[in-house]
Amino acid sequence: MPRGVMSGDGGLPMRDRSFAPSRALIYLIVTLFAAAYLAPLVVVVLNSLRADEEIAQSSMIGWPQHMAWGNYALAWSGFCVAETCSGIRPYMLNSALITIPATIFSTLLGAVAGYAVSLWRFRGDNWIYGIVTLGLFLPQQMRLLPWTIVLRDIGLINTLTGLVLIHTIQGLSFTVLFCRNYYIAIPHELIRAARIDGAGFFRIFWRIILPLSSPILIVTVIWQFTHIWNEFLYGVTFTTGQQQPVTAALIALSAAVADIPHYGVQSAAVIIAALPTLLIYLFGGRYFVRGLTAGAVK
Amino acid sequence: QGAVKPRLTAISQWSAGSDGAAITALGKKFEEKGGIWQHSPVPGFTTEMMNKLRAQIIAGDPPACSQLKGPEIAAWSKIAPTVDLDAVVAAAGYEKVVAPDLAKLHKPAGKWIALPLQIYSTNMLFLSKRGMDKAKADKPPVTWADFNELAEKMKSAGMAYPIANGGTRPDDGQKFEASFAGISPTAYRAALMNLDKKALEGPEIKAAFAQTRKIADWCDPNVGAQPYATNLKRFVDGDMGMLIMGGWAQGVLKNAGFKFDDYVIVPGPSDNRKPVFLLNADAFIFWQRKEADLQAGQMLMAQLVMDPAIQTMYSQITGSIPVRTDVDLSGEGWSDGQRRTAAALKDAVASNQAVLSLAHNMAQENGLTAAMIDVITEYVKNNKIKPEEAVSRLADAVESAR
Amino acid sequence: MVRRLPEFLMIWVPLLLSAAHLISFSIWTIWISFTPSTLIPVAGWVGLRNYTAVLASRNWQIAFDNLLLFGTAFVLFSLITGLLLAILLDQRIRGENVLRTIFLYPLAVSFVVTGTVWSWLLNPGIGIEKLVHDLGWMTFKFDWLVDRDMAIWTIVIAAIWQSSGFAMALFLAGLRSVDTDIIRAAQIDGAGPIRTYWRVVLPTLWPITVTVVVVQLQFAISAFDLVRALTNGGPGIATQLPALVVYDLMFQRSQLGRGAAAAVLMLLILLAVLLPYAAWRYVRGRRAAHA
Amino acid sequence: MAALSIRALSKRYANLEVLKGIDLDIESGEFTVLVGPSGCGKSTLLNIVAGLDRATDGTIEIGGRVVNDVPPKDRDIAMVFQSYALYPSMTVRQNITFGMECRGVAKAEQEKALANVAKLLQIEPLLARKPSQLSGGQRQRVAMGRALVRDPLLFLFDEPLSNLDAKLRVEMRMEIKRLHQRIGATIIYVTHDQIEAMTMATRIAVMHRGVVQQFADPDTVYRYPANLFVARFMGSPPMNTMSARLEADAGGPVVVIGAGRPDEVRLPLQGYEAAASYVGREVVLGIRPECIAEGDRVFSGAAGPPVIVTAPVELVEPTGAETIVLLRLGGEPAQARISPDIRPTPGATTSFALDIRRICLFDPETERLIA
Amino acid sequence: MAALSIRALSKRYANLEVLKGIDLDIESGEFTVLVGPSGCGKSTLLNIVAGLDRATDGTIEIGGRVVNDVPPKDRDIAMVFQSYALYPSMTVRQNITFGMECRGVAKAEQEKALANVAKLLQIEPLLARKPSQLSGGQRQRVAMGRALVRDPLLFLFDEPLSNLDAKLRVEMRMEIKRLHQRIGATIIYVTHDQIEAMTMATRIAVMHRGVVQQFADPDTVYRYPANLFVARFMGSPPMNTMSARLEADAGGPVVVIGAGRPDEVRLPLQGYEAAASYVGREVVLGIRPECIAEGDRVFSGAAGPPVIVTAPVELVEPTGAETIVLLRLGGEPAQARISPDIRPTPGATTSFALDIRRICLFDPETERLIA
Ligand SMILES: Nc1ncnc2c1ncn2[C@@H]1O[C@H](COP(=O)(O)OP(=O)(O)OP(=O)(O)O)[C@@H](O)[C@H]1O
Ligand SMILES: Nc1ncnc2c1ncn2[C@@H]1O[C@H](COP(=O)(O)OP(=O)(O)OP(=O)(O)O)[C@@H](O)[C@H]1O
Ligand SMILES: [Mg+2]
Ligand SMILES: [Mg+2]
Repeated sequence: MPRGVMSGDGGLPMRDRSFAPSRALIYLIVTLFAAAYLAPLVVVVLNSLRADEEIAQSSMIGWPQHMAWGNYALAWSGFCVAETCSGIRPYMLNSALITIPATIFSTLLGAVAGYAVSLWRFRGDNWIYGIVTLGLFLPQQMRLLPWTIVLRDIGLINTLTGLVLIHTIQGLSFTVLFCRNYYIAIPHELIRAARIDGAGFFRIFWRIILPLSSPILIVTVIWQFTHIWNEFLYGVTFTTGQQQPVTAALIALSAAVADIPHYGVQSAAVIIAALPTLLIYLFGGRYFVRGLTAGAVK
Repeated sequence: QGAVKPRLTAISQWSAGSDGAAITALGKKFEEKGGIWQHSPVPGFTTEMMNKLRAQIIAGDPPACSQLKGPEIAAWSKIAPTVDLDAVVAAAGYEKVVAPDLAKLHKPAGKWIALPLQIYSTNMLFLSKRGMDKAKADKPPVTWADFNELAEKMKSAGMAYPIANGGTRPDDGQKFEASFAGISPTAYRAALMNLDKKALEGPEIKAAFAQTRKIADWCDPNVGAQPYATNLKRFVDGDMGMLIMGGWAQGVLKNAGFKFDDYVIVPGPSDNRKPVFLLNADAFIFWQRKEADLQAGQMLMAQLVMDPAIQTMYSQITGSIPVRTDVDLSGEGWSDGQRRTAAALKDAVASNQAVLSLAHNMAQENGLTAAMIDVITEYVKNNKIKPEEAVSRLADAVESAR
Repeated sequence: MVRRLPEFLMIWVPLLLSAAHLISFSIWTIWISFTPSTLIPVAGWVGLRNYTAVLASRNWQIAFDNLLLFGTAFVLFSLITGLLLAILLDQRIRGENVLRTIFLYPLAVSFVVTGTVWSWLLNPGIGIEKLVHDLGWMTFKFDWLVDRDMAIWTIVIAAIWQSSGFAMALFLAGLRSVDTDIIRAAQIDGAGPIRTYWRVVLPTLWPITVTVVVVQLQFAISAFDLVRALTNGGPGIATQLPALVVYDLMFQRSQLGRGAAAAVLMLLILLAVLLPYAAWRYVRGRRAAHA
Repeated sequence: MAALSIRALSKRYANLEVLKGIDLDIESGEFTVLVGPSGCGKSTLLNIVAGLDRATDGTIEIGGRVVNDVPPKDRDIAMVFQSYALYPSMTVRQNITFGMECRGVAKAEQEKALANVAKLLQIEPLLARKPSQLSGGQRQRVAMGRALVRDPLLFLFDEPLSNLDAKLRVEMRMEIKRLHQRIGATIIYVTHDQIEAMTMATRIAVMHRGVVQQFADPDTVYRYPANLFVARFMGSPPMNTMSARLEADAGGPVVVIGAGRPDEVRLPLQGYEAAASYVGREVVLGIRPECIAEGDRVFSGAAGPPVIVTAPVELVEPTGAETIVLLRLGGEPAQARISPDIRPTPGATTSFALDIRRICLFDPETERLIA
Repeated sequence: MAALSIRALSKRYANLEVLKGIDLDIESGEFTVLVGPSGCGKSTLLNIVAGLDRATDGTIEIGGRVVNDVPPKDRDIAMVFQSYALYPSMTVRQNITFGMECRGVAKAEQEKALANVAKLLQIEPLLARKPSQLSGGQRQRVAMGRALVRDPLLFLFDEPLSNLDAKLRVEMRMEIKRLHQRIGATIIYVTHDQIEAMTMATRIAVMHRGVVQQFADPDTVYRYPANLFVARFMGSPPMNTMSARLEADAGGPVVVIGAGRPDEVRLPLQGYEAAASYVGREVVLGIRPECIAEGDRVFSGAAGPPVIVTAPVELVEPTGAETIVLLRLGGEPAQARISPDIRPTPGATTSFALDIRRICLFDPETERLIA
């Protein structure tokens, strides 16, 4: 079974006292890096609390003089995209409606397929698996038009269902890869024991494999969720008006070239739109790293 | 009206700012007339809008009408059937009041399939009142020499960057097309609209590149790829003095809370002292639909778009001028700038100095335009490229993109 | 072994759909690259004309050079950054969980947002340079974003910021799975921390390094959203990248055929990276099987 | 009735022949132990019997029915794995009842079977725990329980004790043996451990390179190893083997070690009629370490006094319970197990008693047992 | 001179006391084996001696120098790990010379040392290989080589053979022993394997729960285990222990098992003066399985005839080399090791010979050895 590598102690068993000065240096470097990594987030958060004039008068980087909480209200339900002045709220809902089902489907199907490929060898499995994982590398731009034609032919153009379908199928590349790499480490004897017990393909998956899969499912869920949530190209092309995902609304806000920039509202909208994925990383990040370890390095 | 309630599906790129406001107002009018207004603004860039249009056309589900302009109307009309608007245009007597060059673009095969909505000139010169005061200047420049002199004056008056333009691709294109058309509208027409090989390598185009370099040097290099709107506050405050831009900047200025008397708008510099008009017109193309309600909606939309009252309302929001040349701009709600633009158009048409904007995709199809803008923007951003080199690169780009 | 119908459907339908869409989409693109398609796909045959046009265009040449520079620099630096962070975090330091989250969170943010925010920060007029000027150091200059020679480096910076956490996570996992006895043996042998890492620990991280390099390379090759939001290929066309060129040709310039040709060229570049990797994995797998 | 009967079974992986024509007949109630070095194909054989792998050739009959094409669950077998293969996410109770659940056994019946087995194995207090909360021995017991609830025709054990520590292994070994005696099940048991093989089996199958070398009861395997491989594989320390010469002497055949050397050792043989044809030829002599003891040892049940030889001592290893001595017989190295109190000095020469009744002779060419 | 001397050493992890005041003095040239159940702190002790861990309390002297604050590389030690801990990316040659490289030994000298060690361990042909290309035994040898090039004051071995299979383990065991005899190094050796402990050690330290239970030569540990823990831990099968009563009889003290039962067993003791004060009290009697044999066995070196008892047989386990019998002495279970030919019937009653010279008595309260 893949072991949780990130959990306990580790590292060089350094002797604590003799390294005192170099430990100070380590903390210094780490702190500097952390500051650099946090900087963009901090800037956006600060700007989301500053009025536009304030930003224009100084720079993008600065402490808010008056907390402009209004930016959030405006971003959430105020600013206008075309005739609708509903902020990004409805678009958040759309994103959720696309992201949640697509994440669930691609994860579940990927888990079943990864399980089949890794634990139930069948003829040609390596080829199929190889091709599917190559999908990770196929550029998005190449797929836009073919998808258009496919969606037209199956009558799903301009529907959220179509987007869910696209993300499910494309997501399989990732989920199959990671699930397979994870399941490969599960002892085959478990499957054998279950077969002797009389369990079939699905019962083994459902009762034995799935309960063991939480580390990798967390990884795929996090990965799929953030990627689908952040996706923009398909979202804009294949949905219309009030059905568009939140990334489209963000672009509308930031790419409005014919307008004076509203950095404050824009920042607030960025924060709100990124909140779901940020929270997922905040709470799931530790499992993410653990599962990534189990699923990636093979 | 028939039994069906007119309905209109439309896609456009206008989602925010004064453009958004104007299209929204148009929608209100449409609904007042009993229609159902289904507008999908596509956020992002023109490309995204065209992707969407393409996707819908490929899917066999085009919108009843969509934003499209210039030669693209002709190109796109070949890939899907469009609506013949001749009857409704004739009924409105519209043809007489539209500039002929413009009309031609909207009836590529001889029939009206698209309707222009508003007109801009991309080479209007915005002068900051405070900037002018600072430079102790009171006369707007007429020729490029005047312009250059004024810019120098402003610079010595303490403005580090007298010109407030931005750094986007169309912005760079505008710097160049304004220079070129101002130097010689004839050469401009020959080179950029007709792609005449000799004109493409002529002395005028080289002079235009030289002038473009001057303008670029007066712009804030730090603007990067940001739009001119980033600079508007500095422009109004008099930290920057001039802006070469289309009339739409008025809408943006208004939206940002600035007043009409903060700045002056005059036609862009023209070395023969007669106004040069770089025509940029937004338009709607109408796609064939079988549904009765959509067809009714298309007719209603066409009537609205041609209606002087609607055009007035629309232009007053965005800062453009109406397509109809018979609209009276003397009334309330029109700015001096708009009046001057309208007058410039009239003069330019009269002296055959109204040309189509390259930067805003009016002169050539997108592919060719983009190839030319590549050369121009690289030239603007790289002062090591000499004008003669730029000329030959532009000619090469035209050659390979054709 | 898989005999029953529901199993068959659950396994094969998704796998085959996924494989089929990849294969058919690729073939479709290759086909289009030989047609005179412009606005929409049309049949026809123009031979290699689209390819020669793309290869001759300045845009593609710049994009290709940029890809070499960006790809190398980005992969190298994100590798180094990730490794350095992993090594530092491996020193049993306090607050490791918090730090790990900090280094990872950029992964959660969309490239569009990343590009936009970094374009603010790096813009000399409103970002870091302005801040430093306002603080009184007027001669400070940090205008890479608008400097056509340096602009590509701003993309490198933003890309590293966004994805070095991924490298860090993998490296950290690798470091944590190194047998502590080996490190102890090195201590007894008298190796200091630097020698221990350099000679003993790091060489065991090869497989992870290769994985990281491949993942980052594919990111570099297909980098798109980030560049579009950060520089959009500018200043001028100084930061063009193949993915941008493909998108531009296909959708902006209405030259589908050429866009498809560029896409196929991109695929070839990807294959040039992936095939050696696949071969390496194969050889390694064989060797492991024999050991 | 034969519980299991295997005919001409072979298994090939790509170009590797793992099993080469195995024939085995196992009677109902037998405890068959499969031993052999690592990689000889024990697990492969077990997996084929279980139906987890397909044979390349040959037939397998369980309880008189050819099962080559029968899926594992319908073969009426139960299997215990080396790693136990307990389902990590299920409680002990669920682990044990999972098979019944799959077969659709009624709830009440499941409970009854579970209660029986839990009582038998004394794991009642553990039923609600997860495998991760169990010690090694407890896990082993649960794995047994999972097999036992099934009450199958055939139990298959693949090194079930090898993950336990020495003490626990001894205990569990006894327990399994008692269990076998109590429920009279038919068992095939794979192990690396010879003590396990010797003490548990009713019959031992020694495998090597995909071939069954010998299939007989433990005493026969130990006393009359079919060939040199079996002789050297069974027993620890293993049987001493050395080249020797068979000569004819007045009283009968004599085997001579280091013939012609000053310290040659001559051992008279009794009852080795089968070796008659080898007189005057080279043979391989095998003698178990416990048949070489201190000079004053009286071998239990011996008719006459033992043969006494003096030999140089090379190394002495007292293990507490006995002393292992490395000596030289006619120049050939051999190990002896002598009384724990006796510690010959390395380098010196001491006298040893040899139990010549249990000497084995092998053909040096075919390596087969002569007598 | 004491090569290693440990005083009042203790180690605490958070609230877990792993080592509790260890005192050990190891002479130069000794082969000390550390045994004890898993988790008793053996590795911890070794790591502290090596300087890889810090003691919570106490002092460590190596070669007469207090080394508590000396880093591992300056302690003049070498260590062999259970996992061998070979550097995977270096060749065998580099693995062995890495330490010298770190210490800045001249190239020529490195080569000489390497050549010596490689010859000693017969790994010359392997020098260019990577560890992954070596078999288990070869890896073990390389790990030894890495320690040997150092020629340190003290070798530390942490279960160096436990990853090898049984046969190889026996061979390597002998090799290490010979090596020790040849180079006369001071060695501390951790193992789980009692045979290893008994055969290799000059002294054994038995640890339990962070305390050294007994530190003595192997014979003493086996013959006179300091307490019940040691008695039951050493030996396989372990010493039989059972409660008994010490009584005074005409000829001296008598220990009675199952006093008052019809089948009570009375064993007269000779030379157990220390037990005098326990007469009339309960004791724990310990008797090794090899001291219970078949009825006609003559124990080597015994003065008189052995004590013969008849006892019921419960289970018989023939291992080939001997037969292990589970019997009942005065109702208490005990194991006997009898001749391999003899197979008492389970359930029947047979006579056994007892070697009463080696009986141990323990205090039931303190569990310490009385005599
Ligand atoms: N799926 C497979 N493909 C190729 N070779 C295999 C496969 N499974 C096993 N083998 C080979 O078959 C041989 C026999 O393996 P098997 O597991 O039966 O040995 P074993 O006797 O059980 O060994 P051990 O005692 O180590 O468990 C080995 O050489 C092994 O490498
Ligand atoms: N870093 C640590 N933190 C907390 N407890 C520890 C640590 N290292 C070891 N221990 C505990 O100290 C005790 C002794 O461990 P040690 O490794 O010394 O045992 P051992 O005798 O070597 O066992 P084994 O025979 O299994 O190797 C164990 O209970 C272990 O759980
Ligand atoms: Mg096996
Ligand atoms: Mg240990």
